[in-house]
Amino acid sequence: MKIIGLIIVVVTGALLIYAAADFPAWSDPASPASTYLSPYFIEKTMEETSVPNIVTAVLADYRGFDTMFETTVIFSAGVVCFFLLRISRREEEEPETRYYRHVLTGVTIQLKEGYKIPPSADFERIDAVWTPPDLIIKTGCRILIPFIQLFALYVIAHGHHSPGGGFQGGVILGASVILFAISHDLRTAVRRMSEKLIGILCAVGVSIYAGTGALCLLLKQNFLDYSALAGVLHVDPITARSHGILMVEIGVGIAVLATMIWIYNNISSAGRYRQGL
Amino acid sequence: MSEQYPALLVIVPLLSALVISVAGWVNKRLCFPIAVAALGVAAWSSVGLLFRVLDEGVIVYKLGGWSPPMGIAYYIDYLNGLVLPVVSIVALLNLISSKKIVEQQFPDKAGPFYTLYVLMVTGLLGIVVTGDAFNLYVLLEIASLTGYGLLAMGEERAPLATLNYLYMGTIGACFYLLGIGYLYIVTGSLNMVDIARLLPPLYQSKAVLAAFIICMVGVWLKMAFFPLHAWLPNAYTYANSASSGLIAPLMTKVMVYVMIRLILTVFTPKFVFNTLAVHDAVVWLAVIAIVMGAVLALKERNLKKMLTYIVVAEVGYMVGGAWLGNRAGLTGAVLHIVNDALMTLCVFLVVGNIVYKIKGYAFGDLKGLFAKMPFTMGAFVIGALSIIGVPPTCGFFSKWYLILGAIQAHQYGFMVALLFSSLINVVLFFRVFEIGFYEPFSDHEGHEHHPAVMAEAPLTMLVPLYVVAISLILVGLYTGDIVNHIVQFVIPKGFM
Amino acid sequence: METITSIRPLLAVLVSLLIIPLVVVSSRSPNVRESWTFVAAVAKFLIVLSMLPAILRGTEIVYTVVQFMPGAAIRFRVDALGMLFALVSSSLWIITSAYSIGYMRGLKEHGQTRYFCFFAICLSATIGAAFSANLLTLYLFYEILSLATYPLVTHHQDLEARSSGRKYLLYVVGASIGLVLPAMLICYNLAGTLEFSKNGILAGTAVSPSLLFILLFMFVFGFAKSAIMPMHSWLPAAMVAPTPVSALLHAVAVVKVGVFSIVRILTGVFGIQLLSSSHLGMAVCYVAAFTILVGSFIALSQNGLKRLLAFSTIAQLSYIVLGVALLSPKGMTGGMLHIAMHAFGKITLFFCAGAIFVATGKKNISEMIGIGRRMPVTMAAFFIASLSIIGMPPCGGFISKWYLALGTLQAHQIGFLVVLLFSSLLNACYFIPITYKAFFCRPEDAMFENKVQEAPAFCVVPLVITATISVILLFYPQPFLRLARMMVQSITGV
Amino acid sequence: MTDLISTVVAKYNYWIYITLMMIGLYAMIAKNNLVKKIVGMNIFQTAIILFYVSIGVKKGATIPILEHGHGPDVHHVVHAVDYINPLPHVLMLTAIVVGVATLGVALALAIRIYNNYNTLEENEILTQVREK
Amino acid sequence: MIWPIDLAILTLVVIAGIGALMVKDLLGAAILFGAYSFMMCLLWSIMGAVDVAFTEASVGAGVSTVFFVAAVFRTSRRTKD
Repeated sequence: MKIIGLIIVVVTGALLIYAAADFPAWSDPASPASTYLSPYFIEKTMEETSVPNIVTAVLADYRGFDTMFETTVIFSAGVVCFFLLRISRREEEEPETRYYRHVLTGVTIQLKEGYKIPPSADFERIDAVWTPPDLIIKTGCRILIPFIQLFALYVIAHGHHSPGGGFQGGVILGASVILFAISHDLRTAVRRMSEKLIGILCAVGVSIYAGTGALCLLLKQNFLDYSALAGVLHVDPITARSHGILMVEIGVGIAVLATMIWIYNNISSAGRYRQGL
Repeated sequence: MSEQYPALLVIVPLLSALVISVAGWVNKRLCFPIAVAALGVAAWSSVGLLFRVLDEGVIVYKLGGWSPPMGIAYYIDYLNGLVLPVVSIVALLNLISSKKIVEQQFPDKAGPFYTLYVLMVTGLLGIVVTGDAFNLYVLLEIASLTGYGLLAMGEERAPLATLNYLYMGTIGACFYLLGIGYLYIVTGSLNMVDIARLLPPLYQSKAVLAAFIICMVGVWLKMAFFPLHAWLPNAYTYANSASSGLIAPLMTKVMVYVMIRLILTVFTPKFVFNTLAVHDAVVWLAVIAIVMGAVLALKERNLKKMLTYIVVAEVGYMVGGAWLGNRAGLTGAVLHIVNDALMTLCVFLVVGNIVYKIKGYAFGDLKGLFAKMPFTMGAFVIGALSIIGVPPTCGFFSKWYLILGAIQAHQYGFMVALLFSSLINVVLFFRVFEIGFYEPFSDHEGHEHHPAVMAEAPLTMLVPLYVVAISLILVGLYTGDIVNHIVQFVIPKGFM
Repeated sequence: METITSIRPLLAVLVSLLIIPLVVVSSRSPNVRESWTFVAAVAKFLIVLSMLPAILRGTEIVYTVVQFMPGAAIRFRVDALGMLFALVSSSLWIITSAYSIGYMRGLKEHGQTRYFCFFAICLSATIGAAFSANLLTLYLFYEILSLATYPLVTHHQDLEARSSGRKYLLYVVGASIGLVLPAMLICYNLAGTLEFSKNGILAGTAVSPSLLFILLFMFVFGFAKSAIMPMHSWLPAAMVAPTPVSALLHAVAVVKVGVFSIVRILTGVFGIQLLSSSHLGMAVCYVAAFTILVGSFIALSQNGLKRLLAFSTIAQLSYIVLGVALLSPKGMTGGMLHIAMHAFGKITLFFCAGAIFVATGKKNISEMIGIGRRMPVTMAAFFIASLSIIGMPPCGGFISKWYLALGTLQAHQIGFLVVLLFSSLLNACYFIPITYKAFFCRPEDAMFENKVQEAPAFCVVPLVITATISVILLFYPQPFLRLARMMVQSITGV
Repeated sequence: MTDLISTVVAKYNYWIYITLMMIGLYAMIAKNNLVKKIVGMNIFQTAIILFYVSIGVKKGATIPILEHGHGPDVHHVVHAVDYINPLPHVLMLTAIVVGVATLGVALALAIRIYNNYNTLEENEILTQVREK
Repeated sequence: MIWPIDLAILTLVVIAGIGALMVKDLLGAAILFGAYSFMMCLLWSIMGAVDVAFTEASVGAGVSTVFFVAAVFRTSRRTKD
């Protein structure tokens, strides 16, 4: 296999190097890529969408259709991970001995099969390998997480004017929840943000994007033509585009946030939703 | 409404997939009807689009209202006008058939299954309908990712087979992306029609040459063209039959479509057949693909795996036909996309029915199947005859055009390969028929009745199967109309 | 020539397909099921018959079902030759249906519904082939016939049936896909059409003689149903089928479709001008003559009655090919006429073999000594039919052989006349002893008691009818002779 | 010689991207461990992203965010040469997302495989498969 | 643009990439991969692709690494190559 790999790599590499000889010089302002389409975007973006961050404008408007599917890609990755890994409650064998922890005292109780604990908020279910979260980490993360989330919201909201946008913000939001799950444990995180909620949020996020597009369609414009929203939002078509971009960015943010958590939950627990990282 | 068909075609399945995924959390029983409705709408719009194309010619739909090449646009011409209904109808039929399979195999995961299913169809439809080279990549990834998910749900070996598919598929998609990058670097455009407009002065450029080769290798990887086919048989064999029934007929065919699209629209036949002039070599590759596919299929003692090797051989048919570089060959290739999708669907639905009832698909499991499942096997016979290429089933006519193209291009090797593969197919399928028909042998000589206990698949699986089986014959009979009204406009004027 | 457009050819093809659902539905009550078969058989015969007057008037009936591409369509054209063949096969279907009932019930065969269904498909395909207007349609029905015959050949579903079925498929389907299909496409590429024409579609094209030679033999060997050596060995193997199948299909429909296809190729695709100018006709003649002699010799050494009949069929089929390939008007008339004459004779022989099997369970000639005392009617019919095959009066076979002999003279090919006569002698050598031993053996050698015990009436009546027809055809060879002459006249102008 | 060096330097990015891509490709083909293959796959993908980003680079230009004031009336005249080509960036955002999605699916598959065979080495898995 | 830094980081990227593939411990590989992604992110921000760099920082160096670590945690660190 190694030899085959080497041959393939050498052949492919040779082809690519051979082709690179015909490329325009690196960072040449006169290359076709820099002179054909991009000037249009650079020069017209502000007029047509009133979004200074050209990348955001192109991403969410000119090529908004790509981005919708990009969100769908991440959504489908989430669904695939769930589909493949999640062990349904019916299949999941309940371990013979279960562990509960009395939250107030920290006493751990072991229950044999058949015994039950009266429903009470004082006890929380834990796993056999459970170790108490480190206090420093736990507290540190608790302090950090709100700031991370605030920053994430800023990134989403300010995507029009600075680097960032729904995707980056969503990832950061998701990362903050993942951080919570790492610093505590997966059970706690899932209790805060249930699987069902995550699953629905994923779909809702993408739906916001696609729904905005479909709304334009209902308003007798082409799909994703945000200028159709002008009538609904009572603004001029150019500002409507800007608002439309914000709407879809929020959708992307929600979808990405939920999907990242979803994938993490499934991968880190191999689909059992206990014993996280 | 009809002017929004191009958008509806992709949006309705997409939104429905989202709704299905929510419904999966609320009420699982809703998932299936929503999926059927969504694909029904998609099928309706695709047929509507085809008729519009027949009336008006090429339809351009600007997404976001931005005119290409700034924005993304859908171009629907005769080629994808023809492929779209095939994709959506094949997906719809298999979906109906998969209901029982899902109930039997993973009842708890019906929600995500249908979500992925509909998303995959969205991706495939999007690939076919788009006119933007990069958009195609994104949709390709949707179709692939969902496909990995669907295929990995199966037997014990399914995840490993799928992971290998994932590696190969990713390399393929990345190669395609890289090729598009090369085109972008020399033309600055991503729109297919626009690239074709900008390319002619650059025909001698090494970068364009490399772009073409890389794109082709990428697409060949995804379609399992012979030396690059290794991922396909295992991935399709070990998957659950609901998924393989969707992916086996469509994925390779859609990639063949992409290849033809690249040849016809992006790089233009002038570049491919006149400037580059490597088509003889590719046709010989196709010959090897066909022969090897047939031979490898002969080796298998397992119905589903045998069929997957036939898929590999059929890919050789289409690649070879497209690269013959003449009208008849290309007609055959385009026609074969349609026919092979239907044929493969037919035989994979049969496998689905068999697995549903018998729980196995090795040759040993098929004994006495004609007595046990006469209706399923009846449809199997039709599908098999079509793959063999017996008139009046549709498989004959695409083979007809392919052989005619081979003769006109003086590619007698390709002709012999096609005939050889037909003959091998006769052997392959009649071997299966024999097992189903004769075995188990009666104990004492003479006219012993086989204990025939009918155990036929449920109606929701039989009806789609028969729709396909009958359509194999109908498509065959209407080949003339399809060619005269659609396929002949696919081929650019001046193409010999 | 005047043509009429009419849907009747299509109806003739479809009528037996349409009853299949009815047969399947009524599989529980055999009497209803068989009556459907009869209805279809009679209806088919009547539809074919209804076209006869028009054909005899010299018109042709045309119907296009679908046009695939220019020059290639599913299209029917009823001409004299097609009519002749259709008339033979549709009339014999009625008789065979009756015989099948007697045979299948007599032996309590399994899967009778399946049997009747595929029988009906076979007949559709046969009529379709007879009426096809172009090579594509012919090929289509040829393939359908091959595949629909497979379940009939392998009806017993045992190991022997399986190996015979394999052989059958290998030869028939393999040759048609491997040889006919490419040959047809090359023709299409050369001529741009596949419609049979009076002068042959390849006539006007500039084709090199070597390619022409290759094409011709791709067709001749590709239509392996005609059992021209070396593509013959499926035919004896296929005799494992139930006897009615052997009778109708392997003496009449299947093999005749093969021969009919070759006749069409010779007359409609190549055309006699081209064949005679390039001397390719002679090449076919030599192959056919070889098959005639070798087939007859092998038949001599056979013990199994059905195998003997199979080799006899192989030889007789080549008479037809030989006659047409001689390219002389009389020879062609004889060849075409032999389609009909041989059909009635051979089917009788097969019916007799089947009747013997039903009544006594014997398959081999060596076990049939003295059987005439037990089954006098059957063996009398057998005698008459064998005379027809040998080509002696008072049977129809005489006429066709007479024309064939005249044809060799007309073509100045005395060598083939010798072949014909010698082969007839061989025919006599293997047929006459059977009858002789059946009736005139010494009482102590007889293997059967001297008590008349015939097969069921459903078996015996059909064979009496066909034997009678064989005799009648000598005195009244119409409409077959007329049809054959019309066909020859339209091709050669003589 | 200087020509060669200048060619090498002028397209240094392209050479590096090819190197990385080949490293990734080699890992995907030749490595035995499934997770290593996935790492290789990611390197492969990022190499392509690097390539695209390199296309976008423009000498003497700044990041593609327009300088602007607030309010509709503040419109500078924008010159295309001043800003880096944004289009490859947009495309690559999508590609990164696709990359992470593929990564997630691949890892999920690897976990499934591990659950079945208790190893991630491909040859060990294949031995187990063959033994069955 | 400061091209020596560019060249230096490009070289580092290659080293990190090779390292991730060579190291005999999957957890180490995951971490090195994170480093690789981060180098990449730096490189892109130098090239002016701020949005891409931002995304790579959050996705490649952030979440992807977490996924890797999680997956390695659920499977095994052992590797032979």
